[in-house]
Amino acid sequence: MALEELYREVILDHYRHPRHKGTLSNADVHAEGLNPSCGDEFSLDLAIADGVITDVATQGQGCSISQASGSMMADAIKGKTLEEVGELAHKFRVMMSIDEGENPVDPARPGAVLGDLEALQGVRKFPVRIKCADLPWTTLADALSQAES
Amino acid sequence: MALEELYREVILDHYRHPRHKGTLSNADVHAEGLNPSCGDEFSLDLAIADGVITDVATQGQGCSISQASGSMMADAIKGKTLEEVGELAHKFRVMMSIDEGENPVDPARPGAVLGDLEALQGVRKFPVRIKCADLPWTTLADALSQAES
Amino acid sequence: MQQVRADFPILDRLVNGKRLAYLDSSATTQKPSQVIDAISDYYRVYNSNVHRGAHTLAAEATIAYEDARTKIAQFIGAGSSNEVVFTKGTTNGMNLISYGWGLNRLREGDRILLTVMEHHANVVPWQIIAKHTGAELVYLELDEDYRVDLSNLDRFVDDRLKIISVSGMSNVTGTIGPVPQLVEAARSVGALMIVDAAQSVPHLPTNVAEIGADLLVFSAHKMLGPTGIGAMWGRPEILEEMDPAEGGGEMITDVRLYESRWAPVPHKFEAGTPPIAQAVGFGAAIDYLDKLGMEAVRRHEVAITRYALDRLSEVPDLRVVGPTDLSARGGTISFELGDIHPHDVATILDQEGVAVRAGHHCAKPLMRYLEVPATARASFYVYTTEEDIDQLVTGLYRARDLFGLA
Amino acid sequence: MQQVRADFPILDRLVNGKRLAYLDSSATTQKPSQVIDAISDYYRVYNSNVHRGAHTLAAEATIAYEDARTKIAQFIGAGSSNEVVFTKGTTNGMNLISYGWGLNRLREGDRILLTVMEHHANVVPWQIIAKHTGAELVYLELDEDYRVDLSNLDRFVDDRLKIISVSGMSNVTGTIGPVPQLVEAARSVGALMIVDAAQSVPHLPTNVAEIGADLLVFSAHKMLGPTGIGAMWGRPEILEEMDPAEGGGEMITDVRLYESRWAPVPHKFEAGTPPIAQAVGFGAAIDYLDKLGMEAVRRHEVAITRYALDRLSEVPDLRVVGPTDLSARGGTISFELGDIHPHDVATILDQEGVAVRAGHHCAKPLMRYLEVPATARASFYVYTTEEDIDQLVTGLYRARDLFGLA
Ligand SMILES: Cc1ncc(COP(=O)(O)O)c(C=O)c1O
Ligand SMILES: Cc1ncc(COP(=O)(O)O)c(C=O)c1O
Repeated sequence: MALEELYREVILDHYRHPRHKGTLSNADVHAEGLNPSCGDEFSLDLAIADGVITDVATQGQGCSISQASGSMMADAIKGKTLEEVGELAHKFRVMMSIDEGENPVDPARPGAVLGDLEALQGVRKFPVRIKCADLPWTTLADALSQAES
Repeated sequence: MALEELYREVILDHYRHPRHKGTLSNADVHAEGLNPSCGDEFSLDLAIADGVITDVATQGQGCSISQASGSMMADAIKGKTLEEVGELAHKFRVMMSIDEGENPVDPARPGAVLGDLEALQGVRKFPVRIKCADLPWTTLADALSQAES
Repeated sequence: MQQVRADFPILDRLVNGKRLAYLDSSATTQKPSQVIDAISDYYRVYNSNVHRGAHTLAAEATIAYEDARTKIAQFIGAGSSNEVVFTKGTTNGMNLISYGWGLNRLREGDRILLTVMEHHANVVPWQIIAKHTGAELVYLELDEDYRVDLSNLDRFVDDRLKIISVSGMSNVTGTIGPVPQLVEAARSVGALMIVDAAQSVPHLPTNVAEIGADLLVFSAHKMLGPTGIGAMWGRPEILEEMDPAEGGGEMITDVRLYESRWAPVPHKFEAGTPPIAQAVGFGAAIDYLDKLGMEAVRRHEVAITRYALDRLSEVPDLRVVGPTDLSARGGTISFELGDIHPHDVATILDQEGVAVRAGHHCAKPLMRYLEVPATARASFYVYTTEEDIDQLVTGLYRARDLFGLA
Repeated sequence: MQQVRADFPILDRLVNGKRLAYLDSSATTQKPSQVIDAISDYYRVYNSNVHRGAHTLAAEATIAYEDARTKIAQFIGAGSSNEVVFTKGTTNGMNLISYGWGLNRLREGDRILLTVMEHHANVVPWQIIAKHTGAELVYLELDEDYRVDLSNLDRFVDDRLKIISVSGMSNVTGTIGPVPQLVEAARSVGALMIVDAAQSVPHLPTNVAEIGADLLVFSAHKMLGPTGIGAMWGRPEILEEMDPAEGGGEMITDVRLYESRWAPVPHKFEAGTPPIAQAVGFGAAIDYLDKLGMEAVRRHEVAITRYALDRLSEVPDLRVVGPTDLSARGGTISFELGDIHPHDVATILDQEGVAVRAGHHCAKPLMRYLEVPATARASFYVYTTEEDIDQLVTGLYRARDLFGLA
């Protein structure tokens, strides 16, 4: 049933125990995202050295989907190069979108491509909630474009 | 047919040859009426002495009904006492209204009660035009209330 | 009221394969066939622009439009239909007032008194006008039972106070606003008294003559009527004095190149082609509510709210954000369920056919004041049944299960 | 276009026992079943408030509402649906602009250029803003063929000129406004260029990218759509810069007690519950016009206008108040008939089933300029046929008879 697919245990776990929660005193960039239609908030601090995300901290408030997506994202990008993060973000976007190319996730090897993030696939059946899952990623995009400039 | 009753010859005659047209240099009261929904205008000068309307002048612009009504009214009130004019206005109002008391006009003696004004009875079949016939009379009421004060 | 459901075609609909339990009436109500058909009939039979009536259709449309105005006037106990102005809705009405009264009259240091429970429609227009004029906003807070706390009221009642504007009923907590007390306060210093009646006129018997306020605004779509229209009622002297916010056709007696003269009230506030079909639909909604009787509507809502509060109190970890006293509230129940975010609650309920709203409900200052990021909200109307409430409660248990609440 | 008549239920109606010849489309157009049914379906199947979509109905309503925006954007060649703001109608749109752009930007001595043929909707809002700001209005006049006379334009094009606002097509004379020339003039001094497109978008193929204006406003009810809704198109930079005129829900990202942040364009201009059912109906009207094709609509209107001008020229004592050149005008024909007042003409025609309008057509400055107290006006649309025109001409002869014109 769709609801069980949406609210997978790993999602609830990230929702209740968000990883990398807080702020960074040595942040190189800071970005904030807001979903005006539902009020969900997400903020992101990144420490970047030599093109690598060396540290991440997030804060937020909102539904299980937006907050779990943020927590999983933080996990996934920490220690990655900016290029790897770009690829990750692309794969995530393709996974979540209904019509944009083939889903990169391999059903035979769950977690192999996008780790915990793959649990968010269930959101695709709930089009109005996709923007929840997207919020941390649009905030990340904002942070990265700041880092570039 | 209703249209023939509306556009009686006497109405067209008053429309084309309005009586008492102009202004009075010795006017005691002056009033102006406007029908905002159609733009018809009517202005009225009265000279009043000892409770009698000694002279009348009107100007206006608008449809045959409003202008003929004004011309006929001017004819009818000139030389009358204010009391007589009040009665006349009352009878006119009753004649034109669809549900307010019995029509004072006597069909057996056309013109006997309200003179030429009786020709305006045809307007009753055209409810949206009643306000055209009324315009000079609401202007008159305005003028008379000025005269009183 | 069980039998009214048959009049609402949408209630036969399935949502996600389930019976629809529509519990979002504070956002907008559903419409009976009588209203839907009145609108279609208008377009099929006598659609025309109004007030320029040179032909039969125009006369018919004008009569229907003005009849709707008369129905609304009678429905709220106004002295004359000239006291009723058609607007686009409550928000538009509040802006007509803030611009039409405030822009030319408010001065630096003047005060506008609101409450923290106001809808954005009764906050943002005043912020805009305050910025233009230098006036300032002041707020009343709430007590522990979510009612407006009047213990500080005196502090604000002085000659700086120019406007009081308060909700007749909160769209979040269901709290009925302290209108009589604020009317008295406004009177005592000659301030303008405004009621945001978006939630009160639809749900409570309303008589403007008894209320004693100066202006009252509400929306048709929250009382069985169509979207796109609302009404502003005003005391005749106030409407007379107030400036029109918008300029255009129909609101003038004369336009010259460099200046114009306004039409008499209410037309001076109705610039342009009005929402004609919507007025006709609004009139049909009034007819429908008149037939039910607003006393009966209120009784039904009190009964259904009592039932809902009872049933919700059974659900573990559920906290109602609003008054418990039925006489102090209407049929709008905001709540939180454990640590499940309201959006998740709403999504789960939606899968069960239950339509509730989740979020800030256009009342962010209230959310901050209550220190909740959002609430879920179930709101009722004439067609709401105990079956709807039962379905809600079943859905809430499902949410608990999914989120592993013990 | 003969076959389109079957889509318009009202055209089957008898008026005063006669076939209805509806020649009042400039005031408001009739609606095809496709539009009427789209509105009913909305209320019967998926009525809900929008943009707070926690449940299925809300999601469906939001999609339909935003789809309508997209259709309108494509219909007028806008780059993105974000360039389209829903309004209450043309008048409301013009007021959103006059307040939202003018109130905070215009200064004493700044100039707003209009033409004497403007509708009150494009005159009165500027008078109001001029009064608030000290700006002044200046006007272009007409030439002998009722076109806007541009010979004096240069006199107004200087750095005092801040706004030009002109009708795309006059609702009285049918004159097509000199938009390209005025766009150029506005560009040359950085003035804001606005088109009152109430009569042009419904009747002429419109591509905002080609026009090059900054803002364009129009009404759904004049293009087969419902009353109570219109649209404002704006160039993205302009909409970005412009202040919202109205405050309330849905137009904010955050509201605090003393200040708020606006939502992104177009939402910052859409305070409160929007006209949702009306947007759906507007979208259906756009679909209908798209299927006909606006080129075909224009061709039909040119043909019917040619036929009408020919037939009217046969009627003794009839004087057309408008351009004779078909390429300079649309299908709106104002006329005078001897010394018969336009209201009398309209009443007589109405008895013959012919609906025309008589009066000042919300263009009093034009009436004064042309020195006519009023005109009768026949105006056409996609459903207008030669039979309608013939019925008009028969009625005009009847008027001549009744008034004893030889
Ligand atoms: C040229 C023109 N501008 C503006 C308007 C005003 O439109 P609305 O009444 O729909 O606001 C109209 C129609 O009445 C018009 O013809
Ligand atoms: C208390 C209150 N005020 C104002 C409004 C605004 O009404 P509308 O959106 O119809 O303008 C609402 C509803 O959204 C409301 O509940």
